[in-house]
Amino acid sequence: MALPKGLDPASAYRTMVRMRLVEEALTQAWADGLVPGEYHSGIGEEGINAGVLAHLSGRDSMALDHRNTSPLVGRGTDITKIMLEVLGSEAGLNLGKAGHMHLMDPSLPAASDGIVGASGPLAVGAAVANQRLNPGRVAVAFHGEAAMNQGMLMESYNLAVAWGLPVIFVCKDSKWSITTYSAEVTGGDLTDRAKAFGLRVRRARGDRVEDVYAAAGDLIRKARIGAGPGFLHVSCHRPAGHFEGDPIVRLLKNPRGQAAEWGPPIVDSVRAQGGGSRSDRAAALTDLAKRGARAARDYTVRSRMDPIRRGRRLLDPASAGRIEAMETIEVETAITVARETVGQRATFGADSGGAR
Amino acid sequence: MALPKGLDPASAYRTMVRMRLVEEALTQAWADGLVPGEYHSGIGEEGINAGVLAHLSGRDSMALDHRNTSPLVGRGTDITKIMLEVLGSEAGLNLGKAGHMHLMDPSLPAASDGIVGASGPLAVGAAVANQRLNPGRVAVAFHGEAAMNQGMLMESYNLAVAWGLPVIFVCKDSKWSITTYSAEVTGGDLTDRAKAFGLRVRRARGDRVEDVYAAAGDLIRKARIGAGPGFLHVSCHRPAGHFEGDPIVRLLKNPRGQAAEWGPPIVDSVRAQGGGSRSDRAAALTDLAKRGARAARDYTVRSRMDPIRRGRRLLDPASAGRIEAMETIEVETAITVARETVGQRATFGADSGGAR
Amino acid sequence: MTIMKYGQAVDFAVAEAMAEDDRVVTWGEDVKLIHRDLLVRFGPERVRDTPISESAFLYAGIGAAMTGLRPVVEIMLIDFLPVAWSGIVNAASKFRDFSGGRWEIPLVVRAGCGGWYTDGGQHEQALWGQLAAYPNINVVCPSTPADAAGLMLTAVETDEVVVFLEHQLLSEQWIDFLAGGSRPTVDLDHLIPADGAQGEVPLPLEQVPLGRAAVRREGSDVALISLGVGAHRCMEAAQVLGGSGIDASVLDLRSVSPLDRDAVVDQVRKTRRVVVVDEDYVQGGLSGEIAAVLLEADVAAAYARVAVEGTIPFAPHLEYAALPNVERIVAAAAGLE
Amino acid sequence: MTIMKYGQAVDFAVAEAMAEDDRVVTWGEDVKLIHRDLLVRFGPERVRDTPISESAFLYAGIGAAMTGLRPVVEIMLIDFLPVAWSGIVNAASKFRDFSGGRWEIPLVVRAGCGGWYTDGGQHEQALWGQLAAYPNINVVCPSTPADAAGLMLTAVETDEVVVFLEHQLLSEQWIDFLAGGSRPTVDLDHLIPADGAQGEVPLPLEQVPLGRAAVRREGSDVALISLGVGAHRCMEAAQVLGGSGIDASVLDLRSVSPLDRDAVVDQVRKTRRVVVVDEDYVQGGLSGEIAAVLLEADVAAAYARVAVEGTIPFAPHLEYAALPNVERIVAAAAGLE
Ligand SMILES: Cc1ncc(C[n+]2csc(CCOP(=O)(O)OP(=O)(O)O)c2C)c(N)n1
Ligand SMILES: Cc1ncc(C[n+]2csc(CCOP(=O)(O)OP(=O)(O)O)c2C)c(N)n1
Ligand SMILES: [Mg+2]
Ligand SMILES: [Mg+2]
Repeated sequence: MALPKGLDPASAYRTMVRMRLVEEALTQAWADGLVPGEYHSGIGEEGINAGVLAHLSGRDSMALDHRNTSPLVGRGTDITKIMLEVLGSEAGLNLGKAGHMHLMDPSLPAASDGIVGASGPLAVGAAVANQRLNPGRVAVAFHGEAAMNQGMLMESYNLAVAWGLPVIFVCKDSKWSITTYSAEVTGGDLTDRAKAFGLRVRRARGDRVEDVYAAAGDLIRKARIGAGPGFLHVSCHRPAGHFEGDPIVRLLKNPRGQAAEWGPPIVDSVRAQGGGSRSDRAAALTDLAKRGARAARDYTVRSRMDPIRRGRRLLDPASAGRIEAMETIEVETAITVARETVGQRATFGADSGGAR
Repeated sequence: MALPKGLDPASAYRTMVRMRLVEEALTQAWADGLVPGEYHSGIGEEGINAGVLAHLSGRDSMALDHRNTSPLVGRGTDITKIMLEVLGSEAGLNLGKAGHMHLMDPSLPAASDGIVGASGPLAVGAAVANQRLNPGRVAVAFHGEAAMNQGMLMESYNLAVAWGLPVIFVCKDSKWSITTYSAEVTGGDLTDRAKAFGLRVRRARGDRVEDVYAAAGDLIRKARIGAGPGFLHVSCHRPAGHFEGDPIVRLLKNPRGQAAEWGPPIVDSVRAQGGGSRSDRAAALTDLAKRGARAARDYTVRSRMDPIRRGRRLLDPASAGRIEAMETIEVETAITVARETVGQRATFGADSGGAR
Repeated sequence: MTIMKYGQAVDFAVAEAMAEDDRVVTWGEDVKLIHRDLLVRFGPERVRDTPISESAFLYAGIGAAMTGLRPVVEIMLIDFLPVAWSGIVNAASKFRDFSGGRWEIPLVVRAGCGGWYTDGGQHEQALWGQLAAYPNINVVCPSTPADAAGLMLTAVETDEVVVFLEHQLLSEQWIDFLAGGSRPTVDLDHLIPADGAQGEVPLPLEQVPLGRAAVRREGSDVALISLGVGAHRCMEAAQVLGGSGIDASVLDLRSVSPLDRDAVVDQVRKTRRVVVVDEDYVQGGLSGEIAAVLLEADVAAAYARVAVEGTIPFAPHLEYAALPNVERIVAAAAGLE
Repeated sequence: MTIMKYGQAVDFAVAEAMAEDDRVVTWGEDVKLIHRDLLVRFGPERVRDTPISESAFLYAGIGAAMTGLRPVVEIMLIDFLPVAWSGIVNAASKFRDFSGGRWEIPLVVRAGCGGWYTDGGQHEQALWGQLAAYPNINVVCPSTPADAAGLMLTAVETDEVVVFLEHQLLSEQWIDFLAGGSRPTVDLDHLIPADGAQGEVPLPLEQVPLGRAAVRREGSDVALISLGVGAHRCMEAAQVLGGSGIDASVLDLRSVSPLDRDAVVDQVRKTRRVVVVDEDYVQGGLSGEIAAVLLEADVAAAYARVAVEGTIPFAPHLEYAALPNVERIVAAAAGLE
């Protein structure tokens, strides 16, 4: 595929690299016990985020889900402040009130909501405001494929069409919803579903930033001129699982260790008196095995489907290297500051830093 | 169209007549001040209800919306008890606790929910129970076209498909949602929407009970044998408006009277200083006028599209007359008892009977 | 001063706010027809009908409020808000805090509430007690046209989230719509508090501050504390109690959140007897909170509450008995030592 | 007797109930993996994963319960229940009454709740105070494995609706899942009450009745009333208070609704001082209700409450300060005259 008009591959690549490096810095901090609670990284979604973000400017709105770090990084939110927030510091982007699931940047504007599906109607609201106050501005909602079973998101598709709003819904299809294989709990095809609401629909491959860029551009341009909302379906892969410490990833990485933990109670339960028939139990085991096999297939395609590896090919190696070096320095600096600010901590609670 | 196999036109006609007569008795009681609160009649939906109900038997489940009287009448719930309940008597079907929006008949079983869209997931739940405990039984959800914008209903379509449930969603498309013309707030086509969830879809004309019967039969048979859920879209007309006392119906029936009430404040507001531009105001007036014209068109097709008038043609006039006479006697008796039980009342509140 | 009906007063305040500020818009189910006077003055871009999608259009109100508009989102009846409860609990209540205080949400959620006109247990709830639990959610329910207009004006002009509850028994629009008040065969006058349904409204409109209660009657023996229709029921009960030599004060809270703690404490400090009259459920809401306010202020008082103890039944006489009626209030007040 | 972890005890009770009664089924997001031990014993028809459609699958639980099943519907975290709140408020709470008492709804709604492990303001709420408002909704939150198993057994076996809240800090499953407790670099032991996370469970299981509180410590100077993790914080606070010569009793409510009014009154009648320790929001919930119970019973008492006063912040030290921690409890108790 020829590069789509308007795409600056160096800039897209820089955005993706920056996202990846920030995510890696944060997942490492998580592993080191410096990030409290959950952390849902956007690793694997950089192609989607960068491809869409390349079309946004000024005060276009973003409504984000639980994987919100990368889109903010891509739009230019101060990465040190993001890191401080995610590490639980009062010096963070949101004074330590938000944490990684709720990063808010009113200056973009961008809002994150940890309630699955909420990004849709929030973006719709932003689009109503833009339509009235700032024609030409768009609102973009990012959400996963599993979020499409959440009623309020479907409602928001309908509302966007009924009101002809400048909003674009970006569905990042990771095929998984935490530990559930989405196709098992989803009826029909998701793009058909979006189409049936009257949305303009495009598809793209998330490992190809240029593909996302082209498809998103089409939808965003139309939305800007008042031609109504769009829906972009993009495949993606999430090698790190749902969140850091994902039990399925643990299983894949350390089958023996995890089996030692999960195995005995499973064996006891399969054998327990009372309960399902032999075939019920067999069906259950098949279910689990199938899930494991699917995870093994889907979670391990990182390198082949990595949007960054693929994106690198769009420019010459020397420029790519320069970009990587520069971004590495910036991100390293930021995470160093953040780590120093919160200090060492092995425990959370009252005395665990962050005030600094 | 030849009569579909299995349809007993006399029985279908009897069901429709009974529904209509009960609804007429209740709307008259409402006008007489004997029915407290709102009353949403099912007048105009008899073809849908009878066509679907003809396939139900035993303990098939029904989940109903705010137009629940007719389906209960059609399934054989004691009509005196229904009337007593709707008139607010402790001798009613639900001891006076429910009222017309929440009629409950556990013996069918049938549950009504006044929350728009709730009938869908309730039926899905009943279907899960039937699937496990009583294979072969189905659950039917009745809902309006406007309910299809309620998230939980859309969620329930998906759930029904994902779990392959014996449930049928019957969409009674009246084109209206209270005073709102549904197409104005709805994106896409509703059958496309249902299809996109993976539902098996059929369409029928609600003024032709035989058409509904055929389409519903197909879906219900498949659901019974475990071949998954269905969606039936049926057009219908509601000559009485959304509920008794519907302001649009009042406007249509008595344009002068209503204009005298609504006119002056509207004129004042159109002229008021501050607010929209001249074209905003003109657009608003056009909006209202369009709505009025649409209502005039849709609300006055009663006789032409009346399922009962049409249904009568399916049998010979003598049998039809006999059915009408018998049902009239039964319904008259029931409403007389109900009226006598609650007594006269011009006011609601503490002393307004019902205890009798 | 001019005489207005209760619902008219609310719309009048919305119209004033809309005329004043282009960013004020309103949407909800059937608003174009129900608020046709707003529609024809402000046009269909600012007065919008929605699909029956409470979750989406409430959340959209939040999004719009965060992007420069000042939406008045109408949820028809408060009973339908639970469909969209997450918008209140998880978004409207939280986003200002999540943003570290940087993001205001100037949103009004407007809804009918309350009973007495016999619409059944899913259309007559109050739910204000639970709504008041969520941080940054103001909850008000006016009992007169003047308060209705004044509180709505405040609600639209504040940068915070306000749930504005119109009592359905007081609102001529809702009574016509839901109780079929249009029927000549039905007369609800004995149920509808005349002073609440119609009354004087100051012109130009005056804001009524959030969290400020109004003393409707001074009395020394017992304090009756309520809001909405309950405030009128208390006035009537006070009259009756007066007949038996019990001098009751009546405090109309107007806001459930913020709660006017000082006013509560002041009244009860005087009377040392209090009856909380609440159209919401007895547990989990306002009436308990009043008890806590008193104990926290260390005011010893004989306390009783008259509230809703279960599903509101449909049959008129059962409904009447279940709601905080005058007879129940009088009995509760008279029963306090 | 056997030693169990808290989450394990809940699943054990569910398994017992499922083995006993074919009509008990469970569904929710990711339950197949999270409750894999149930899956492999009872099969994929009785242990189902759902789409992220809380409204539909909760309402479906109601429909199923009305059609012969006894579902345990898991809403993952209680913070997500607001998405489906209408199912509770308008259906589960109402249908038995609407049916004139003819229709029972044997439904358990199971959800994690509560904080301390730093997951932010949308994943750590309690919300039990507001849930308790709705008629016919029982709400429980156990503080030990024995209560967890006993209350779950009761919940599944009763014909009523029970919201069963598992405190996320006590549940090894949720701590692993949500706090990343799997990390060797993180140690939450100082936050997790050991007696709550693990303990003895009687075998065969014994039902714990709904609405029955447990006195965890007898004391004569002040009553500390709480539930869930709060009960443990109170035990610790009682220890500290003991050091300064204040003898505290600790009452673990276990149920928010029905509330064990007698137990509350008994304790406070003795101590005449009470601190309500509540992980829910300060207004609109449990703590106010306790005040009302006392006033209704005419028990004069010095009262204070330690609850959540706003959005729970994310940063660990801010979160800790916002939750009802031992320091706050001790200060409140010591501050009572
Ligand atoms: C209403 C609600 N239900 C459940 C959750 C828990 N939850 C968080 S993320 C998630 C899965 C989302 O899947 P998807 O939308 O595909 O996004 P992905 O994680 O794959 O990026 C779930 C169930 C939630 N946060 N909100
Ligand atoms: C959640 C919710 N929102 C709004 C309402 C008010 N309401 C009752 S019926 C109705 C319109 C329903 O339209 P439709 O589904 O087409 O059914 P119809 O009345 O035309 O039969 C509305 C908005 C409600 N009962 N529940
Ligand atoms: Mg996904
Ligand atoms: Mg309709």
